[in-house]
Amino acid sequence: MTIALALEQLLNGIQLGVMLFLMAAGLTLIFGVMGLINLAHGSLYMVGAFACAAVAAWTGSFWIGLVASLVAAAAAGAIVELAVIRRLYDRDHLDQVLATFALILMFSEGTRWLFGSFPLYLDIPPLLQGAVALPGGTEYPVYRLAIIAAGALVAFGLYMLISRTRLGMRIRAGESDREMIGALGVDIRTLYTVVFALGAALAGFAGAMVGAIQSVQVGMGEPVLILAFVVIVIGGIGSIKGALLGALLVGVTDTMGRFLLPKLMVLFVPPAQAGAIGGAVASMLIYIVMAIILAVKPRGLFPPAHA
Amino acid sequence: MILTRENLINLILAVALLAIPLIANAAGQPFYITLATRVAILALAATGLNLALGVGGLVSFGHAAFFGIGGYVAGILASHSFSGEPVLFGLSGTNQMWIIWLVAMALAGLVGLAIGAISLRTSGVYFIMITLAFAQMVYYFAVSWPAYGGEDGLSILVRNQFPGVMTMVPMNFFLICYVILLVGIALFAVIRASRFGAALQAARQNEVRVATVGIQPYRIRLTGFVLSAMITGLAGALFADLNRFVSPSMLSWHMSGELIVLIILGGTGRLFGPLAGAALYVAFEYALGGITERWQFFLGLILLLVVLFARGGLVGLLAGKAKHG
Amino acid sequence: MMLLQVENIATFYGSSQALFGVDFFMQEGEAVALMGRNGMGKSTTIKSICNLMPPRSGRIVFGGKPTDRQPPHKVARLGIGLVPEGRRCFPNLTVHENLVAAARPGQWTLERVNDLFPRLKERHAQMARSLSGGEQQMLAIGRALMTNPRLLILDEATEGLAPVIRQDIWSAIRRLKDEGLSILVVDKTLSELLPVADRCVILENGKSAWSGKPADLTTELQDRFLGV
Amino acid sequence: DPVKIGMITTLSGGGAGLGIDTRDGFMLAIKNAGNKDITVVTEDDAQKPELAVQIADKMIQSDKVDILTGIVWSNLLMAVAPSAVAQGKFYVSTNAAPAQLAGANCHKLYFNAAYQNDNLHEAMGEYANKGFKKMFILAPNYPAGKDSLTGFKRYYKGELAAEVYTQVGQTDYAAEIAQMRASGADGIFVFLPGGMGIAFMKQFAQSGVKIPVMGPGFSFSQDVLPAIGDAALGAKASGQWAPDFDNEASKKFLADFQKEYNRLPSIYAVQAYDAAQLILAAASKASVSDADAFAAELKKAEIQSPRGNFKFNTNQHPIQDIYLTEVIKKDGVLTNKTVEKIFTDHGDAYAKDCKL
Amino acid sequence: MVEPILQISNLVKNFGALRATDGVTLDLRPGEIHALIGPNGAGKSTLIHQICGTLRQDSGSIRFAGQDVGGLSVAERARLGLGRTFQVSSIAPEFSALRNVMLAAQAKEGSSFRFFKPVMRDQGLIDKAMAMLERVGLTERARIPAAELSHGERRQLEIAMALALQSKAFLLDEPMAGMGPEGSKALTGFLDTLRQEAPILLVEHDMDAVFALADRISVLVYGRVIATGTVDEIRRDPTVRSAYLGDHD
Ligand SMILES: Nc1ncnc2c1ncn2[C@@H]1O[C@H](COP(=O)(O)OP(=O)(O)OP(=O)(O)O)[C@@H](O)[C@H]1O
Ligand SMILES: Nc1ncnc2c1ncn2[C@@H]1O[C@H](COP(=O)(O)OP(=O)(O)OP(=O)(O)O)[C@@H](O)[C@H]1O
Ligand SMILES: [Mg+2]
Ligand SMILES: [Mg+2]
Repeated sequence: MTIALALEQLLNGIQLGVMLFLMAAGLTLIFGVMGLINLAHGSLYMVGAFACAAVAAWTGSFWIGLVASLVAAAAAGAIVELAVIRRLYDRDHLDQVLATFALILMFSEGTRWLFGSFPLYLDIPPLLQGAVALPGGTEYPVYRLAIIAAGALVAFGLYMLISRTRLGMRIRAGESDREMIGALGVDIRTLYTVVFALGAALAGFAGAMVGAIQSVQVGMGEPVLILAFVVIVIGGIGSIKGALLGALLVGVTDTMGRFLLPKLMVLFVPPAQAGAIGGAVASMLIYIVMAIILAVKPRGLFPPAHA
Repeated sequence: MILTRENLINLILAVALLAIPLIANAAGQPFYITLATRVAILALAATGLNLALGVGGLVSFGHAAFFGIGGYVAGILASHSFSGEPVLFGLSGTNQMWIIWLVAMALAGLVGLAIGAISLRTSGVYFIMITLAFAQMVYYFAVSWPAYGGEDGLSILVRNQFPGVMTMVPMNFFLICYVILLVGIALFAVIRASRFGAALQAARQNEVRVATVGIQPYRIRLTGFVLSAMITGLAGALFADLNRFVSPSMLSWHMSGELIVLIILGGTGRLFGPLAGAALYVAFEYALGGITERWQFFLGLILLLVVLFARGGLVGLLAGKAKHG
Repeated sequence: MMLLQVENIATFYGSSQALFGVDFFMQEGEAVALMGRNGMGKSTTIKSICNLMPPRSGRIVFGGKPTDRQPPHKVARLGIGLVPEGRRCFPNLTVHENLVAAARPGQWTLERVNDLFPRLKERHAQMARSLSGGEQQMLAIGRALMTNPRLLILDEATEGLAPVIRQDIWSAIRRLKDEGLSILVVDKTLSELLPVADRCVILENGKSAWSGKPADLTTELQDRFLGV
Repeated sequence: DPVKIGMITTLSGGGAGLGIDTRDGFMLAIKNAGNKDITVVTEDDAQKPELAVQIADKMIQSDKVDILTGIVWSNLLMAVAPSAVAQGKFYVSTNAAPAQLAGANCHKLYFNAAYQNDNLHEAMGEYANKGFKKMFILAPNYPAGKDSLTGFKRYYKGELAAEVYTQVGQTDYAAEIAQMRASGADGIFVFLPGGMGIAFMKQFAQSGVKIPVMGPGFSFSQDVLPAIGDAALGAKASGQWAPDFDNEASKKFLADFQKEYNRLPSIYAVQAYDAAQLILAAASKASVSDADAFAAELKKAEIQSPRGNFKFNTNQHPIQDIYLTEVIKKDGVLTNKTVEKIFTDHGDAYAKDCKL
Repeated sequence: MVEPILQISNLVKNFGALRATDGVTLDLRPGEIHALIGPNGAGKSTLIHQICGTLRQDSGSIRFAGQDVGGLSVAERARLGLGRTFQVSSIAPEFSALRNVMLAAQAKEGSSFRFFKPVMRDQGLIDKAMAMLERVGLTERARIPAAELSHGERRQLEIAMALALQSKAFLLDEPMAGMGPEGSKALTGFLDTLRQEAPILLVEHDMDAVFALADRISVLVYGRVIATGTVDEIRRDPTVRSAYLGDHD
């Protein structure tokens, strides 16, 4: 194992982390700010990916597809908020779990209805194709670097929005006491529709960006959803900073675990089994890390000041 | 017991669950017995969860772990009994249901103790997610552990045995499950009405208050969580025997989600909520699956309508608001 | 000019009725004390005015406009600033953010509120949840003022405040009144409340039972309706 | 005599494409036969073992089917098939073929019309012997994945650069691709079914790593090829069938399928088509109520398979030829081209343990 | 001098840069009502939180009933006999008033780990709780869910719960807050008799009540006790007048 490989893996971990962050950002916004457990966030991610793939196939341009993914996911989010979520803010988490669970079923089946059962094709735009040489001699895909950049931008923008703008303050105020913010003359209902649509758009954006290097298929949002939940819980719910750092921690842990554990296992078990056992432990690793973190810090690493 | 509207509904549910397979048996439609057995077992699993979730307010998104552990206990003990190899430290497998049940409850309880001890340090959404994380650990362990079939699962070649009963006869097995379900529900009722139940409910409503009267909320909750895990584990063992098969999908987060869905569908914290929910869910799944390939869409739609417009679930809809004395 | 008319309203919590016909009015610029024993419906009346707890029958007219069927935020924008029972500051926001979040344009600005309550300025970066009770009360009043209301409603205006601070609050209320702000106020300390009020409205068992000038509120009446 | 067939397959969720091809291929054969005695009931298992069990119970107990078929996934098959055959029903597999049912636990009523899970991997192992000295092999960490690499190693004689197991359902392969780059391997064998394979191929194409990739046929089958896109070009795979097969049965099947469903069939469709043909052939000779006679007829396997040579081994799994295919682009459409034959009349390693 | 039941010495609690209690030393003797007054934000509630254990002190010691309780949990201190009410009412909202008090009575009796006997058939427990509700005048409202009680009634309920614990000392954080004149009068009379059962540390801004009840008064300003004395001493103290009382009386 060379230093260059280790560094490349570290970069891979960071990149995976940023990818998770793109997904987690919208989730933590909705989840932390509006106090809503949205299991259907993965579906919005899927909507984004499908919209991007379909429009890109139709127009031949990934970029138009990307815009379409934002629009489609935001629209889907707004509709869902108006029709369903709006009635759930005053309910406990349970009803939210059930309703958004139901939405997953509807979104998955609805998407299949529209797009058929086979995965769609979505490719990286020519601008971001290929690999560049990194210092140290290895090559690294341009697109993955682009994802890192996009994640950083989203993180910064969201952080500013929530902590610095009056909109952000009102959103947070509504989180702790919806009735009161309404009694002060703020139209919290519309505000929440906007926030939900924004969170959905972020999910759609993530779906489109990540969809280009994964499989655009029904159900694609579910594995990411669980990981995104892990991320925001480790980071501290509602904290953008926490989501970013949590995502990086999960990304690096997962990548390094997959890479190193099988090698480590060789020391303990016969090499024939080392790969499988190492792989098994690696697949549980982030959950183990999460359990340890929450056992020590029950509100995550960076609990927002209010939680 | 006074015949309130809720009690009446409960009675009807209990009788209906018994009547359907009896009629099906007479009409030579054994499949409905299987379906009713499935309802009974899922209702038992959800009753377990209802203790933690409905009474204690502990929204566990990881109860599939206990369900699956129960299932694997049944599968593993049965397979060892079949092959004759010892399980651990020279202990042999068994195909006796009641031993399997005890082991399943004990193991689910132990794992529940470990998971609960850590998870209950957190609360709210963090609790939901940490229980999910533990269940995922168990899930991935089962998927990649080769000894008992991994992802492919483990078949139980012959249904396990119960003294004096031919368990392969669907009606007999149903009756076993039905009796256990009723015992489980009765236990739930007794616990909820007891001092412990009062403390558990109070801890849900106001943790600080409970502590300031001198009750440790953590211990109360942990006990509730372990009891809950044991009941769900028992249901898992029965489920494995019903399907004569266990696989990691019993441990998946979908399963945890479904258990929660059953409870809300029936009415959170209600005595017969899990049964009502399980009956409704299985009926939907079965009926819709026969009508259209898009059944999952319509299942989602129905669930959605229930949350939005039938607050308090089926029992709540029929019986009105819950009373807390 | 008539500012607020509450006409025979009945309000329910679910199926249990809390108001059985509350009836009173306020003129622009008036300070009205809403009084009554515990549980007689003062807070419920206030929630009904703000449409947080819409009345099932009867009518409320504010500034010439009926408030029924309006969402609370629209009612608030008609010019009602609420200081609720229990204060209900946004615990996860700083003092500064609490004020800014509520702000609507008008003569009340951050500076003026800070002048009114210098304590808030000292604590501007502190999370509201960790403020002491009195500090929270000031924040709740300041927050309501930031919406630049025509009518300020204070439910339990000085509950839990130290005597010195209470005097501050009362003098602040008096100043606001002198500036022409209309005020509807609930408070337990009659000796401090009555001097501020132009008129009193007394509720009993969810009904308006008496109204009139503070001077006319005899000890006999006080004993009968307020148990003093 | 009437024959009632219960088809349990995946028609909803992420894996629905495979189930739909299975159903369509099967029904094509049924329709072509025009046999009024055969009825088929189809239900969706949503890729959940518990649901598959429930449906199987219903089909056996209520619909009173004689034969079950259609399951795509090994884990669902393991949930359904052993108990179905124990209840005296036939099971004819259209795809899933776990080793557990091919060896000592084989059963008189269990037939597999597709292959044995290891076959295609074995073929790639054999192929890799020619020209690849150091292979990097990769599969998900679950039984089928382990069987896959075991099958590959059973025939591959060269050196292994690494043997890596990934998480089931993994979507990001950067870490594995980095290891491939650093491993010094001259060939890569991956077994990543469904979305995992799509994600891997796309990411591999972007990585700048230039090592030839190969895998079992279904990694580059018609259901996933369009989604992978040009990233799949040149990939080598093993298969029992490809759309360019030059036999009459294959040409007819291809034409019929495209006419009926307006798309290219995948290998799943072929396997299901053959399963239906087998059942039809047996049903024309024997009554399904006479299990022994019907099993004997099935085992004779007199069908015109698009695959060409097809017969059953002692363990009632196929003996067939296995070919090397390559992904090419023809008329703007990605498809597989047959390159050469790897195995002739290939059975499987487990048949010797089967006591039938 | 009698041995104090509660002895606090040099208690310090910092919130970041803010020192909320700054070396507080205080005691509570059998049979007395010790009132703790001070401006808003002086640290009174913080002090109560430390005594009952919801906040951990940074330094200093808390002795209760002859034992150092500084390291015990909230529940353990409650079981030793520290009863408290909250500044903002804290009850189990779905339970009726009766069941709230029964919870306290059950905790007092010890085991909450009884799984079988239904509480609502436990006449002994019900009687005990009803007796407490009667003492605070909530008999009529016993079966009403606590969420539906008015503000003042909830305060009464809190006191009933503290009573049911048969505490050896009471920590009451503004029990008069939100009570009307009538309620205050009744509560004042009630606390007057309660001191015989157990001494009371009373945080209160209602000066009429404080002056009527207190045996001793301590004044907390900026986390420090600036004066301790009898009602008359405190009333006359000029620093107390300017820091807290204003021109009250
Ligand atoms: N959330 C609620 N649900 C049901 N009933 C309620 C609720 N809040 C108040 N009530 C009932 O409504 C009636 C009026 O209560 P309200 O709070 O308006 O009284 P109040 O005059 O403000 O009393 P206080 O002086 O104690 O604050 C009371 O009988 C009370 O029990
Ligand atoms: N968690 C906390 N973090 C930061 N500061 C805090 C925290 N809790 C309390 N404070 C501050 O400590 C000081 C003392 O607060 P405390 O609540 O003890 O006052 P109090 O004497 O009870 O006042 P009141 O009579 O108004 O209730 C206040 O200035 C408050 O802002
Ligand atoms: Mg009130
Ligand atoms: Mg205080």
